[in-house]
Amino acid sequence: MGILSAIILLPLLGAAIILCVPKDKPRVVQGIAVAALVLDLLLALWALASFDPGTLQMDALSFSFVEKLPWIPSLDIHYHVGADGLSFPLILLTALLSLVAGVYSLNITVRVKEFFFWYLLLETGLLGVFAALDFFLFYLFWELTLVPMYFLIGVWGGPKKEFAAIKFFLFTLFGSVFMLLGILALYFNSTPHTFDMVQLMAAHAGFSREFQILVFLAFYLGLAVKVPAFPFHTWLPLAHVEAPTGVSVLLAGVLLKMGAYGLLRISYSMLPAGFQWFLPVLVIIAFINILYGALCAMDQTDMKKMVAYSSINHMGYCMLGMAAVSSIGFSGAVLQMITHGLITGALFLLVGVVYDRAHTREIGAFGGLGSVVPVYAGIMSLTCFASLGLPGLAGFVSEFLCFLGAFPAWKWVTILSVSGILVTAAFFLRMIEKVFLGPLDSKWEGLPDMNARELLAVLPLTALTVAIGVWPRLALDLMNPTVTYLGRLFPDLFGALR
Amino acid sequence: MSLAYYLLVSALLFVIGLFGALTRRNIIGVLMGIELMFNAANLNLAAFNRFLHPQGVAGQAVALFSIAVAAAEIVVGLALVLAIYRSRDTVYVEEFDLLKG
Amino acid sequence: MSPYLFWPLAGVTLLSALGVVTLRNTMHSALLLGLSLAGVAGLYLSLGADFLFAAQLLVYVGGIALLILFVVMLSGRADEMRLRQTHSTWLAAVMVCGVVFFGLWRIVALARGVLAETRTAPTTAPLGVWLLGEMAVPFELITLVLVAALVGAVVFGLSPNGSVPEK
Amino acid sequence: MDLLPVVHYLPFLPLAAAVTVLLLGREGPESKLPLLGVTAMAACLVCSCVLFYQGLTGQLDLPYGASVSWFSFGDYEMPLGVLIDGPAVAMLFVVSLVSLLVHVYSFGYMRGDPRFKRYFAYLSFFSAAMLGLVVVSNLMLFFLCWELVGVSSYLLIGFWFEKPGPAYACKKAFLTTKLGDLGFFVGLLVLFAGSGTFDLQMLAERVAMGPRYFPPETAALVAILFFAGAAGKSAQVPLFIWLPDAMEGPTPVSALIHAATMVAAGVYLVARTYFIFAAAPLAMDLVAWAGVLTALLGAAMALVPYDIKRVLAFSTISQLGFMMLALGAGSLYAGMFHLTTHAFFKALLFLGAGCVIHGVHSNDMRVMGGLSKRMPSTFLTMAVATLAITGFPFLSGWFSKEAVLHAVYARSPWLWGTAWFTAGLTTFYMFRMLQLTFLGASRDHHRWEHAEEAPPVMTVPLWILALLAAGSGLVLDYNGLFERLVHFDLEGGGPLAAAAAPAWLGPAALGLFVAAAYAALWLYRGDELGADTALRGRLPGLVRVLERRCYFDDFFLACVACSDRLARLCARFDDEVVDAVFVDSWGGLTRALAASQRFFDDFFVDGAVDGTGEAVRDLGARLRRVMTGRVQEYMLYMALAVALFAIFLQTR
Amino acid sequence: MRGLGLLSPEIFLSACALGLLLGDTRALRRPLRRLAGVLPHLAVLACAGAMGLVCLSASVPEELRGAGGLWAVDPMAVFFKILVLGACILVLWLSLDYRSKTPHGHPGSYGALVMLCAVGMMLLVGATDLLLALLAFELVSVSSFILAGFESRDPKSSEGAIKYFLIGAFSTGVMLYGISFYYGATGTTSLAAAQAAARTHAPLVLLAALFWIVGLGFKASLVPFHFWVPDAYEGAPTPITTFLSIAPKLAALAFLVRVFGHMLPHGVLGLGGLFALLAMLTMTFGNLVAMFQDNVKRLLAYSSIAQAGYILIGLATGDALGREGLLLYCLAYLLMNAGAFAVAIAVGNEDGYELSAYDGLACRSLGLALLMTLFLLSLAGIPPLAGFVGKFYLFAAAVGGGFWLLAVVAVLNSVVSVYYYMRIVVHMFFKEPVRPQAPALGLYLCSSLALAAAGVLLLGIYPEPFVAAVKSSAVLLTIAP
Repeated sequence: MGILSAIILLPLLGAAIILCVPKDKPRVVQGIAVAALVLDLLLALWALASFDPGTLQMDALSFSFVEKLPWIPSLDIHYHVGADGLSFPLILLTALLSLVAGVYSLNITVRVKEFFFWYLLLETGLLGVFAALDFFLFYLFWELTLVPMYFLIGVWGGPKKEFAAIKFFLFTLFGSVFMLLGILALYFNSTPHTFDMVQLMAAHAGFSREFQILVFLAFYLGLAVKVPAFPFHTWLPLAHVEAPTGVSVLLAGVLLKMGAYGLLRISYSMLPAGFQWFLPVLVIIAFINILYGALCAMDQTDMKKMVAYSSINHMGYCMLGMAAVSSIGFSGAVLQMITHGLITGALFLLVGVVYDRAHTREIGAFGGLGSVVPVYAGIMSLTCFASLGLPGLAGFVSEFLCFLGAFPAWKWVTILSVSGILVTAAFFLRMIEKVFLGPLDSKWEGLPDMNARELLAVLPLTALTVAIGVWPRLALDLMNPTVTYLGRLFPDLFGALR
Repeated sequence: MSLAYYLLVSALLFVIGLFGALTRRNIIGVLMGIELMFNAANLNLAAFNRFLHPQGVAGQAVALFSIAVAAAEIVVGLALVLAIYRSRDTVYVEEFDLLKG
Repeated sequence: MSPYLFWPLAGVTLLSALGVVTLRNTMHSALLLGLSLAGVAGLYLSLGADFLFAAQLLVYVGGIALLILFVVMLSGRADEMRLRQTHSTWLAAVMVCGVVFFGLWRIVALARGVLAETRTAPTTAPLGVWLLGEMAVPFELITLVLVAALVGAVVFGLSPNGSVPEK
Repeated sequence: MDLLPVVHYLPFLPLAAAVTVLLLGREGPESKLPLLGVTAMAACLVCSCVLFYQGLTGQLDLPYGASVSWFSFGDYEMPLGVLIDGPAVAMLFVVSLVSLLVHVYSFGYMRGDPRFKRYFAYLSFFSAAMLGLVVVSNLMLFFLCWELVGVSSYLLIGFWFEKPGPAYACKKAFLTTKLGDLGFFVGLLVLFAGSGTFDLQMLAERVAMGPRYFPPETAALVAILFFAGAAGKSAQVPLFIWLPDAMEGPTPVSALIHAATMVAAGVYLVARTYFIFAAAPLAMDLVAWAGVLTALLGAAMALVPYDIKRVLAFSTISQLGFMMLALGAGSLYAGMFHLTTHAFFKALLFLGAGCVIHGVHSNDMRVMGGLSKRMPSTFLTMAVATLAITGFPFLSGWFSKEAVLHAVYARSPWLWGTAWFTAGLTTFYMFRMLQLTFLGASRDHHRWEHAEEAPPVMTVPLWILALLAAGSGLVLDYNGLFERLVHFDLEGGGPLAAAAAPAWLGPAALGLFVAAAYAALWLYRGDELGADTALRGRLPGLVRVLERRCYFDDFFLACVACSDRLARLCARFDDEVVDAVFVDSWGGLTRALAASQRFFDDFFVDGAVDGTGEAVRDLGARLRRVMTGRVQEYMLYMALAVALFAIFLQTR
Repeated sequence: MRGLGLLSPEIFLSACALGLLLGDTRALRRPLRRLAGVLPHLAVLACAGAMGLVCLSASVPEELRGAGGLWAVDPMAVFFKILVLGACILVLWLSLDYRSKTPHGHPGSYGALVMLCAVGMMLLVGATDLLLALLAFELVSVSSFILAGFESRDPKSSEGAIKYFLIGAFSTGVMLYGISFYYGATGTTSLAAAQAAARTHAPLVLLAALFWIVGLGFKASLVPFHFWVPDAYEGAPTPITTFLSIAPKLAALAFLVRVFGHMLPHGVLGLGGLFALLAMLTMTFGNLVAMFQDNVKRLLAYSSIAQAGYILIGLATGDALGREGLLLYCLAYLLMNAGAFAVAIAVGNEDGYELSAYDGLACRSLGLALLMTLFLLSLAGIPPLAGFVGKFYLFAAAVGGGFWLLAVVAVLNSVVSVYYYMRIVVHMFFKEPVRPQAPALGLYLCSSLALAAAGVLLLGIYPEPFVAAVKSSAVLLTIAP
């Protein structure tokens, strides 16, 4: 078994073991879960050591850690996994976020066994989506993420958890079934019929423009819901708010990336004509996401909801970068996926920290916390600044690259989108002001600062945020060859934009 | 007499049976309507056998089978009616209202 | 196959069938059912299906119609004899039936002018050969159906404690 | 000794100090860790002093550039490097000097504050960012440092965040400058799209290659957008609104950030990208007019407040306007020269004001008066600074202001006229401040008696600065040293274009100075504010306009309210429309199903009943039927299907 | 009597059924009292034996047709016979652990009826003659009417049975009428003549075909012939509900495939569109109504209607891929539906069948709740479970055949279905339990649950052997007239 398979299947193994542990031994369950998560991250880091991002001069996508085994030969379905510069950073991100969110989730006290069972199952699904190179496998993992997420929201969520869970489930399933149709359409229109994503990437020449448009739309429905692109975003605020903290982290940090990843991996690479046809709309949607998401966030009084809407805004940057259809834009988009995962993940953790203590997330309920919980305030402010795109922190580089890539292609939309930065800054600063600054409300005087578990969960993310911001090479070098290759594809379709 | 007349009678019988099955409030009434439908089919079979395929007896054989089937069904049906009548004291279809939705 | 035989039989069959489905008194319906079935038997005869005629009389008229009569008497309540027996959806049913007939008319129209070309012959012997030869398996199968029906009658007929009900 | 390669590491010294100070040791007023920051700054100062000296004396081989690859995207390698030219050397000196002095001064000023250590960490962090801003070689890095100084400004303004004032002011400062930064940001995008590089030297080469390689429209656009950023940072009209509020921060911070260094970053940005501005006359005009308007409005607004720091803040706005004006008028030298001298005397003024506030425990000049006796050191140094800023001959301000006015006159007499008038206003409000604070009689005897001279750790920096404020002009102007270091050859103009100005410019300025100084001293003489009150009573409209800061604040607040309303609208739209489309369509589906079921019942089934007229008799049955399992209705539907099939047959 | 030996499983099973009936007779009851407990096991054994015989007959190589062309023992028939017998075994097994409020006390008759029903279905799936099909159909109907009303003391049971019976008799009448027209067109009841007759006597054959669809649609619970389903399912003893929801439906679908997928392919009568329409109607109606159900048996009943709609896709496309998909989905459906009902029995034994009985099941018995979730998710078509593989195959057939509308409606339906499947999950996982004790699980229940779960998972994760089996099973015998 290759290392990639090991990374994917290890959490599954952990889940299976957890299922065998008696219900009344939560400590053991937690131990197994954390061990699985840590091991998984270590495996991913080990893989990083031998990961070959490829060279800039390549003429085809080069995948590392490829494994291809026959699975359902009757349908030409293979167990085919591999990682390239697009997917490998996301795999790393998933492993990391899973670990920190898992560590954070150690504070879950009810039904611990179930929690970690679903949690590890979810991680397998997330990892699998990014690693899969066969559509059947891809779809399998894609859907596999839904069910655990449904339970994680529904059982351990907030007051409206049931509604949030089913809304999430139905919404995303609604999108993904169309994706299934798209997959099947691709299968039947490729010669020879294949579900192999790598082969399909090379097969686009055989698809007519109309066909590509149609299939693109089918895929777009599935991917846009996940991204989430306006107007398919309405599941997100509810799901994020109701989900328990650790799950919100994965939801925002990784789940949303599935959509963006799919847009690049599938829509762009396999259906360039469809992508080109849709491009003007995509730009508008990106713009709406950016500005509308930010404005909606500005009106929120619930910190978590605000962060949730800010995710919509940030994924808008990501889509804007994609709409550039250039190496720079793609770099920005992919980096934005990573940085958004780190930053928003940290933000959700931090909101969870305060919620665990104060049992409220209303911005108006706080004030002057800066003097009682200085460490928390510091980290929170840092993360907020990262989220609003402060240079020197990770968010800036990706945002900047997105804009930089998009500007030559879409001047006006990009300029208008820049205003989103200001709105983002406005609501984050307002939140900091209302929560941490000003006179201290006496009822919060005894509020304890962050404890070790929380610090352990948050600090890695913060450190990476700073590290990538200062030295973007850390992330960019992994993805650059792939992204550059992608950005140079289809010069006849997108040459005019670049 | 052409085949058409027999078919016409059969069709009318079928439709009348159908009407009965659809409108009778009494289970037994419904059953009787269904019996009429069976008879319409049997009449068809006999007529086809006579007019179109006189060389064999397959049509009549099928009709015979259908009579047997009808008998079997009516036995089960009436037994059920009696059982229900015992427990519910009614044979009116609309009063079977425990199950709905 | 004279019209003099056909028309009265058809008339009796259809009119009594109409009576079956429209009369208020279930008892009358059941009696008319017997008449209607007998009319059908007559029509069989007019088609030269002698064995079928006999079977119809024996099984249907003699068996089924009688059985129904019994059950009507067993389950009937005196005060129900004059209750409206027709369901309130009858107009809808009429419309549906009309449409069905409209569809069947197409078939009837096709058969216009098709006349029998051969004379009738006794059918009992060929039927026997057919049933026990070619159709032996279905013939045996019908016994299973009847067995099942019998089991059903027993299961439903027995009172819950396994004894024959007193009523 | 070639110190140029050392410049790479210069910003990292205070950065390391900042991180160390922030993360190590225990927080408390007695912490010794901040000394680390002072040491780091001292090291920086030594280095930059040497560089400045070498630069002035022409021993340096400028410009000096060196870089390593920072990161790459696509095919572009983003360099991480330094570019040292004349303005950079000057700026380096100013920043490290003022920064060190403020560090030292803060030891006295912030003594006893519970977050003593954190304050110094922020301060060192600011110094690091500011040094970085000065030396970096590419515009993206420049933007990075630009934002970082913004953040440190945010942190330091909001240092006493328990009070609502600073909490609000820091946010306002950040957002207002961010608004300008958007322009800068878009400017960077336009620039990269047009030239494909962020590197200043490569850009300069590209621009020098002529309009075919860098079209003037792009240049104009980039310049205007950059100026928007500069306007935010350097508090130009209309984005100056944050600077007066920024005075909520500790006074040394105001001296360092909001007087001497950060606010000059905008000017520095224009100076650094001057070749782009030079290629776009339109942008130059814009800079000039915005500068002069800022100078005028700033000076006018400085006339009315009683808060000593507010006066200084408006004065800063006004002086920054002068610098911009000089740049817009085409004289890089004059702008940078004024920047340098202004840094000295304005920092001095703020630090002096800090001493006063420290002594009197109030910002309000109405409770001061006659402090010269209680705080002689402070008074003397402040007086020097006042004379310097108002253009007293042979003090530093005189040289730089003369340079500016000469340059402006060469550009347009109208500009010169406004600037000249503004200089008069400057003299007036500065002497008003001096009079109200130090001269005359005490208006609050209790405070006066308790006012103490600040400790040496605070006054020594004052004296150093006073020395510089007094003498730097003379030294730097000597033999055109500074002009040789910092110059930019405009096409058609030249470094010595100002020489063409008529001889009466100097005396005109001097005359105005005397008149304005006399007016101020006379108007505010005595121990009461009678004349002042009377004057305010005479011109209520003007005073109100000035006190409301010409309504710029109100305008922006209205904008904020507008965007809030928009946000509310969006959020409600999201809740009630977008979300509802999905949720309701789900509900609608189920409703439609129920309706179709009902349609059959009502129209098809019940309709039949109603047609018979037997509805009444069957009422009971009907009611029950509604509740039944409806076996015959089931059959009816089946029969309906049969009927449909029959029709289907007819169509064949 | 050529090929009578091919009927050996049916004959064996009938003989066993008749023997089992003796166990209930009053005369034998007393001496055989001790054997009363053994009777259900005997029934299981008989079914297993029959299955063995079926497997043997599968190896008969060349001429696979019965006497005079009445029935065919081709791979598809064998496949469905095995499914049917598997369902019977599972159901008989489940009955052992099923505890009724109104026990019936006729174990022999019960087993015999299930077996007779199985005989009917086995004959139906192989029938190539309408008469045989009608009789087999009738045998299935009569025995399932009785089984549905088997708890005759429970008014619900007999009420469900009478409704089932009335509609069943009605549809038999319609179907018989259709057969009479077919006879008119061909002079025979053998399907071998169908294609030729369809060309010469198109209206007659078409009418006949439509009327058969009514009858078979009733058995397969296609909309609009499905109305009996919820009532009969709710009233019947739960193992019988399981049985009814699987076996007769699959048998009827198999016969539909034989007739309309093989003997009378869509090209002849042009009914492909009709089947697509029926499929869409069936799945849409089943799913939408299922959303409002509060009784698990009813909910699963409507779900089984919807599932029939999915299965019908395979028939609507009319090609080999569709047929394979249909077979595969039938297999998956057997496993997952049986599993879901098994859990329903486990819970229902003590707490009844209302949704509220499932409150907090995850806390009471996590394993049971997870298993139920597994089956429900499989029914909803979530990977990597059996239902997904089946749906994948069917949707692929729809897309490959160009049935775009059908495909879109189908996928939307699978989204809708998630809503009500998840309602059960909501009760199991998100609600507080009424009482802490876990539902008691008998040995047979456990084993059938394990079997179903293993099957669902295996088919979902490694479907290759199943796909291969289905590919080789989707072969029908062509019978020359």
